[in-house]
Amino acid sequence: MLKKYIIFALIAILGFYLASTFKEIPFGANRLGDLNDPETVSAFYLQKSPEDLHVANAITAIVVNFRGFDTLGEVTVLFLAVTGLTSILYRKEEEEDEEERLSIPSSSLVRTGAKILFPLILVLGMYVFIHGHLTPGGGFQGGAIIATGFLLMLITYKTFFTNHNVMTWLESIAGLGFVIAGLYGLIVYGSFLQNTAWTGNLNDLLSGGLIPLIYIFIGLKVGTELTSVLDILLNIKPRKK
Amino acid sequence: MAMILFLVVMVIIILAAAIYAILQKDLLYAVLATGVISVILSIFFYLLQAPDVAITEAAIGIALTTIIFIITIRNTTRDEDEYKENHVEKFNKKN
Amino acid sequence: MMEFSEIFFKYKDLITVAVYGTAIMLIIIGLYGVLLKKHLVKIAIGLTIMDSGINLLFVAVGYIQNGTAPIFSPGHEGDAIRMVDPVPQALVLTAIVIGFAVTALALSLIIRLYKHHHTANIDQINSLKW
Amino acid sequence: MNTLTIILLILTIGAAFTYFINAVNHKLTAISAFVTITIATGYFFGLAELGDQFKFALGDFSMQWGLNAFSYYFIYIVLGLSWLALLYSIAYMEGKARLGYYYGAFLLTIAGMFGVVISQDFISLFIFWEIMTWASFLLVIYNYYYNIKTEGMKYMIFSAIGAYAMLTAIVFIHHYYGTFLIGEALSKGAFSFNQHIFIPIFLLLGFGIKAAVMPFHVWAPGAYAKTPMSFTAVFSGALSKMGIFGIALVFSTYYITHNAGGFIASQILAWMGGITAVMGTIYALIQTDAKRLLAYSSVAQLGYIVVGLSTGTKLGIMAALYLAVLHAAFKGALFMVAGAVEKQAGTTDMTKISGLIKRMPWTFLVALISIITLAGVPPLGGFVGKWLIYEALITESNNYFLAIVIFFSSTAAFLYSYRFLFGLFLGQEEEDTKDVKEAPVTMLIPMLMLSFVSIITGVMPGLVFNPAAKAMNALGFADTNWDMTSLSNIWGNTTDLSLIGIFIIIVFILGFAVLTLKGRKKTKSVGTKDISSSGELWKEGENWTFQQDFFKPFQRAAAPLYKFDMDKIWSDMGNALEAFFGFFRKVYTGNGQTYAIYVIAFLAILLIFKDYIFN
Amino acid sequence: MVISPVHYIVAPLLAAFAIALLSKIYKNAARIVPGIVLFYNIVISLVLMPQVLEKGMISEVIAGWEAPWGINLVLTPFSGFLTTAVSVIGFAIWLYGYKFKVRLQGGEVKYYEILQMMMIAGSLGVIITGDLFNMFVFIEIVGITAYSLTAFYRHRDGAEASFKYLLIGSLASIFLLMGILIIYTQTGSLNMAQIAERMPMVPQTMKVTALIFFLIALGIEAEMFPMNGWAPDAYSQAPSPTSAVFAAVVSVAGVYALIRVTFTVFDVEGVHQYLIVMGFVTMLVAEISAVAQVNLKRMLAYSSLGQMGLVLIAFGIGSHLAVFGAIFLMLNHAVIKALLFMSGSYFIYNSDDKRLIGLNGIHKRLPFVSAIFSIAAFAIIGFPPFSGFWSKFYILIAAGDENMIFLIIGILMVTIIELVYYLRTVARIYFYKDEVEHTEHKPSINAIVAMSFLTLFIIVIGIYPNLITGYLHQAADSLLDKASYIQHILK
Repeated sequence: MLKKYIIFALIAILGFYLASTFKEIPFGANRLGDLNDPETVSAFYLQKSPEDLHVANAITAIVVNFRGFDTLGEVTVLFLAVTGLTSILYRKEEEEDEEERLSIPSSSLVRTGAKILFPLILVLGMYVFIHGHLTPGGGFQGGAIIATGFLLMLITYKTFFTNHNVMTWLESIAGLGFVIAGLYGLIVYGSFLQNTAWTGNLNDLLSGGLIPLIYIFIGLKVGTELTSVLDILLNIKPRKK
Repeated sequence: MAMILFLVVMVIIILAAAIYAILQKDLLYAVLATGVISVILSIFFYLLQAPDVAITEAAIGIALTTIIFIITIRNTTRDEDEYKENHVEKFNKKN
Repeated sequence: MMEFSEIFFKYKDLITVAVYGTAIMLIIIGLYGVLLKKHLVKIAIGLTIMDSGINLLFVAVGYIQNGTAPIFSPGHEGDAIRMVDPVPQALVLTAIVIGFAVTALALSLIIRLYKHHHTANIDQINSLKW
Repeated sequence: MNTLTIILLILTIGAAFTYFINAVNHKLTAISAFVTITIATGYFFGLAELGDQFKFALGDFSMQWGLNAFSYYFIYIVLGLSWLALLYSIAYMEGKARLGYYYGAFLLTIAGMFGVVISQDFISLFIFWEIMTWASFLLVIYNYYYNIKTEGMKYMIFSAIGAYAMLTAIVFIHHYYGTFLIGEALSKGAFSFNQHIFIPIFLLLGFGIKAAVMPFHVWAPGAYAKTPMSFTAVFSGALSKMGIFGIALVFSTYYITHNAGGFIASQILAWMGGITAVMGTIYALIQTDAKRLLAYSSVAQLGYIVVGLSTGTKLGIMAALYLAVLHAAFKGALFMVAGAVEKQAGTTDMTKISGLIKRMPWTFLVALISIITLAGVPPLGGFVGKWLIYEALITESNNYFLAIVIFFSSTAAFLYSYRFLFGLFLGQEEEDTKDVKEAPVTMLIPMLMLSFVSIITGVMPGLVFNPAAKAMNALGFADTNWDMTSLSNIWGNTTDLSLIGIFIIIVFILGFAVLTLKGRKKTKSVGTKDISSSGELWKEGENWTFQQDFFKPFQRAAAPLYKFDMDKIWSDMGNALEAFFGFFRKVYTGNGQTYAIYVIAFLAILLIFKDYIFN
Repeated sequence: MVISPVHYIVAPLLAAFAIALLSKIYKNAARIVPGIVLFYNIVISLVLMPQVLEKGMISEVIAGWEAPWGINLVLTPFSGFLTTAVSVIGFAIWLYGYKFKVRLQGGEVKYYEILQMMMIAGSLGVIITGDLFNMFVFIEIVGITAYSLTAFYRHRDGAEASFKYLLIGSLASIFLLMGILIIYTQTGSLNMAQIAERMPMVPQTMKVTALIFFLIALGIEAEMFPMNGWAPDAYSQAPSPTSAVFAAVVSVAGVYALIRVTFTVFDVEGVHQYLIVMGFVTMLVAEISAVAQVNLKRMLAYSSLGQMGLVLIAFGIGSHLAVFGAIFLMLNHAVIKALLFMSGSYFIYNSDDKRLIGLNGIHKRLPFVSAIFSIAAFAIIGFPPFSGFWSKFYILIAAGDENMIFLIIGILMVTIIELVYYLRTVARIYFYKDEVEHTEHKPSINAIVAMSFLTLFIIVIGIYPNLITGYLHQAADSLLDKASYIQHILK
């Protein structure tokens, strides 16, 4: 049991140094500096987001435009995770036998509820990522919400299957759309993901140039990917009792 | 004042949930505890003026992470100490 | 949420300890799970808890006292001065999604390991050694 | 285009061509190899003259190849001996497998040796040294594929240790003296023992391992004995001389300036050489396999040479250089003899075969001459070398005790050389060696040429003294007095060899004539079985040859010396290391959690000591 | 459209998203498209490298926001050199693996190709990005693909190796985030150049703590000693082309990230000594463990850990010549180790047995591959006249100029250990009787082309290194010249 105490000691040391480090970083202090000639990136973003981009939600501006490259990478990570999952849990056809996703069938109440809720959830997700540049939320959130909607259906109905074909098409088109929107910026304005067609003014639905479009792509992609993650995992043959 | 109490209660709940999630032998409850962590965490995010993060955490942390954990448990084993008798079986099988 | 910012003055230290402490405690507890728990799912749980701790830390660092969410509501275009730091939040968005991807991958690996070794105890899964 | 580069190109391209031609026709392989070496040798002795230089830049370093008298002297050995050995191996290797591999590696080794000798900067020296090493490694493992674990690995590891010691020294020469050119480093005193003594020490380690000096001689006997004899001739004759070459190079600083550190170093080296000579001799005594016997004996002979070098006096170096050539001659001849016996009689185990004198008279003649040379009996060349060494030890660097040691070992050399001669050629003829034929002529010619060298040097050592003196001048010696046919010492009185030689030759001729002319009718030649002992006639089926336990009494007398077995010490060291490694790699326990703990522990350690590590 | 560094990332992404659709139309699209993309990467390098060498540096901004504000991609001579090498080797590996039958056993070719291509693309991203968080994202891309590929075969212990890798990798990403967070709070920026510019203002304790987190996280990627337990398992269990990518591309990216952060971003004393010590420990432990391996790919994995240790030592020495040698060694190791994995995997593939016994006397069946393997082994030991010799020689000279005699002796002793086990392996190939029964798989033509190309490179560079020393000198200069990096990016 010596090992246990050693590990306790290690963790304690780590915690102590973390605490002593973050003691030096005052909580709630204003590190933005002067907003008018920005020193820090966040000040710059807060200044530019409404003025140049006409995007109300600064985070959307950052996620989609200022640091859009990160988001592209992140969407790729998700996409690759799906690919990896498929390749890890891939099953040859001969192993395939009838899907029994649930041991107990869910009650009719749940099923009807799910039937009603599903479209609503989808609509909510759509709303969230369409208004991503105005209100809190956006692509990831909307995508996740959509995924939860599918999750509901998947766990409620034995017989509900997502159409892999459609998923693949949606996913690929969304991803391609994102990249092509970026390439559009590269070709027209000479910098990847750049767009200066700042249509509309702040807080309009049609504001922020390509940003809503890109965010919709992101939403679609994240939604489909999360859904397919769930789909893959849920369709594993459960362990023999 | 109620605010501060609320905060303290949240802190207590989240830490308790974390410890429970680690120590609980029944993995299903442990996973549900992680769900509780995510709930409190999203409230934290909301309080810290990060609504986007809060929504994301709510959607991904609460719903999706929990469900994939549950799927995993269903495909592996629910009892953390399961390997013990499994070990015994293997031992018996050997000799 | 205004009251939160109001009481902020009185209980600043308490809140600091509460938020930072929670984050660091989450990291530590998760680390404990990763280092000492034998069950693979427990280890994965520990990783997710550590992730949550880091995310909380990010957001907490980005917080500015009595600041508002970095969203320009109609009519208040000029009030960027009162907004919290948006960058950590953007980073956390990315971090959360990546963390989810990694967790999903880890869990699928666990499932396969269980099918392969018929156990989820990390001590018994060491056929590759030395 | 420069002659040296052309010769290197000839050798390398010839090697490649030989390797690939083997796929076409086995006969052509030997021919093309021989043609290659002939062209190279002819080209060299025809066109290359002293002072040729070739400069170029590789990487960020300027390279320089050149030819001075010193390197010229060694090229005599390398090219001459290689030419003879390749001529010899045409017949010797006939019908063996993997001829392309053999000849290709052989030519590459020659190229490596040539490069080592002509390179005038350390980088090309090291590169050629390595090429030479692994090419010869290929030949060491040629015969005994499955012994690579023992002999080949031993050879490679020791060579690597030596080469890397050299490399370290080279790096530090560059650090302290800012040059890679040998001559420049020499002039800046890079090899002097008073400053940065580890540079010459490491260089000596590197060269000494190649020269099989005592504690590092372990690789030599096995490697010599396992290699095809046709290459062993070159291996012990020329390749190990590269070590001598290097030692001479390093010590030349000390020759010019007899400094204190150098004195100690030379004493140590001299004693190592002496011990090498003694131990090599003593081990040679108890060998039952002629090849191993020769291998140990050549270890001993190299010991002499090292002793001669390390005296650091003119006479000593002259003796060393002289012995270098002579050793190449007689040891090459002896290895070729062993090869011939092996090819004809199938084995070289002295307890199995005997009495080959009738079957292989010419081979016996060569063996006899070479043995006499080895034992250092007048009138043949060996005597001159021994004489010079004694003189250098006694008169110039009053090192009497070492002289006694050398004397002891050279007397012991009689024993094993006699055993070699007796074991193989004299004594009672075995049944199964009845139908042994004389070696083919292409094998005899090189042997006879080599034994001719030993004879002529006995009479006219000046033939060797002349280039040796030039070489010593190139090393920076003012004047070395030598004479074509006489040995001179510091008292000035000279012992004329030509008279002795002529006299003894006359005696030989007379005796031979007398025996042959008047002894015709009286003497009748009897078969080796036609003998009697204490009135008992030899009966069919008895074996009166005493090949087993040849030197039993001596062996019993010198038993404590045999207990000290360097070979075992090294192998134990290796095993201990392996065991330690096997234990140590257990840090990689297959448990992922343990790896995570390592990470966190390392993080914690860094955090604790951060002020000490990163300040 | 004018070619710019962002193409390194965009082209693979487009391909990755498109493959899913294309493979519905044309079956072999999944195999061919990555090749086209990787070849396009070579084209990009060939177009950009001259500009880089001429201007000294190319930096491109994303979304039109100038350097400190937006994300920017930087192509210094150093990173440009590495991207070129990575592109070429990546293409060679794709060519090698084009017909690799083993890959058809598990999963689908589509997934394999996408993951492999994205692993290379992610490594390129790590190398060219100028932004810390962006680097984190790319490291995650590499990580995810690596986990998936390690577990790609179902009939091996891939899942186990992959889980270990994932466990350590997640810790790495958490610590990386921690370091980024601390740095962000102190400098209010994520751009490397600006952070480097503001680093002097950062208080010492903060600086050092952040540096330690970076060292742990990136040390895991760069396979430093206490953190590299995952590496041998992952290398040995992954499909063979993937092992080659690990050794040739991923480790290069990891070392690059470590070096870029410690050299350019931070200005902390003592990190050089740290690199030397840890590099030596890494090298020693790795080679010691490699001696007694029974599994070929595992042995190669340990050996490449050792080489990485040597690279870290050389970077730690820090003089111009040492950095030169280090970059040279990175290049050599990438090429040679890729070659060793390529040829070694054919041995394994032929002998139904991943252990070394399967190699006994295999040269009779695979003469060409055996010759390649032996040449590569000699090259990686550092025998002249192969390219491995020069890099080692430069590093030793640099160490000598710093007067570190014991370091030199240590390195050479470790080299002798290396020599022992590589020689044993070559001896097995050529000089042992083969006992194990085997299945006949002749190397396919594309594999032969790829391998002989890399072998040619080794030999040519070994005989005439001047072909690349010029670039290497510029690369070393550009890495050591921190001021011009900052000044060029921040204008």
